[in-house]
Amino acid sequence: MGKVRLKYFSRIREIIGKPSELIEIKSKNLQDLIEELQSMGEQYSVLKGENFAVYSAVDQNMVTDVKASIKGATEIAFFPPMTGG
Amino acid sequence: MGKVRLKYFSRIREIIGKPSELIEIKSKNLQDLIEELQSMGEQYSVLKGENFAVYSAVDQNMVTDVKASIKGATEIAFFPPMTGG
Amino acid sequence: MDNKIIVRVQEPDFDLNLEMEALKLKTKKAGAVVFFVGKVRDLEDDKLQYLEIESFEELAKRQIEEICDNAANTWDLEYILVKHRFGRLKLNDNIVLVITSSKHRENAYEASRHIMEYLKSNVPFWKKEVANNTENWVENS
Amino acid sequence: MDNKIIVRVQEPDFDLNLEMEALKLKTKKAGAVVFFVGKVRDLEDDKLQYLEIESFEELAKRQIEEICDNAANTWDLEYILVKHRFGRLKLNDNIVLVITSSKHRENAYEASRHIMEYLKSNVPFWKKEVANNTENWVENS
Repeated sequence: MGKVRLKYFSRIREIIGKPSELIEIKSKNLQDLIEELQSMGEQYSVLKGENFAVYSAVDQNMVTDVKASIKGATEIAFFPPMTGG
Repeated sequence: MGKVRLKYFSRIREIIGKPSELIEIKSKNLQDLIEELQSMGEQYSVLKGENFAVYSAVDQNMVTDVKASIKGATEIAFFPPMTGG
Repeated sequence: MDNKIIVRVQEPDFDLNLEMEALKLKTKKAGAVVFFVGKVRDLEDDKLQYLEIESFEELAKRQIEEICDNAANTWDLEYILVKHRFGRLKLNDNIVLVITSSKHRENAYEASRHIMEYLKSNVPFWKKEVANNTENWVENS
Repeated sequence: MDNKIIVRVQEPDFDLNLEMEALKLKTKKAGAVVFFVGKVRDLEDDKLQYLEIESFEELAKRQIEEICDNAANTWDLEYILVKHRFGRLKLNDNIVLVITSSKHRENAYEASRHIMEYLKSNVPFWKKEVANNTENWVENS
């Protein structure tokens, strides 16, 4: 895999402490990626979704299957439950 | 009974040919009044409601019981089905 | 009648922005505002020349106030406004405005539908469509 | 996407009168127009200082377009517009505008409710209420 732009929104952005970062990743799906990010710091454990649901969008498409491939993705976003309207 | 202001709206106004008139009436309820008005001309037969429903309001209150007293009324209105909104 | 209820039977048009401003002055608790606007629409086949709306003004106002009171007692609403026009209107002109506002949007939607339902057949207005120089009193739909 | 559908994710406010004018230029067949406006409401106990709305703009626009397409396929509609704001908003400021227009009012009402329902939990916006100098991310209601 190559470099991917990770984006964080709302409470996740606040916990991770930045709105986005460009990093080199090895993982082939979201589940592995969330595991991989743990090594970068304790704050990334928010992505496991233990305190509140975490949603993901790969290249601006919502993804619900954490085992779906992220091969070739250029942007992966993580965010908490949405509260629009 | 004394003088009563009769009001006609929409199709009924067009058929009777005037928007209102002040007349002396003898009838004690709407049913009798509609009967009484027949003597004033053929056009008043529209009030019998044979072609379309005729609604009435006595002193600006809708009245559905044609046998209810109209004693003391100062205004009686007749109109076809309403089409607001 | 409740002072959060405003009812007008009028010839002039209404202004949506001004109505929104007036509503905001009256309530800060409501997050949901539903505006229903009924406007003059074109006929299927003919070309509408104009729509003439006749009203029995005093009774119409009274009947609308009654349905608004009823809605206020049925749903948790912060504001109710109904303005219904009469007179000669042309294509796309506004006919009626119903505003309902509530903390939770369901109440505003339901009250709006209820008021419109009632307006269609229980309030003394009559519409006449004039097209191709023929006149046609609108039947209830 | 259908040219009767307009979606904007934006910081500036919207103008109800201008939106109505734009709609009237697009459709002469619709008699019913439903506007839903969501605005910033005051809190129950606290005094709201401001509401901060964060958005994932590109995805939000895409998600709203999808629900509008879906509504257009489900109900007979002449016009659909959604404008959702982000940024810092104060009490009574407008947040979202949904306009649906149809020949028969039931379609406009139902589509409006459907779009709002979806907006609440499927479109990437997040609201943070700031009051008494404490911050609170709004939970879904």
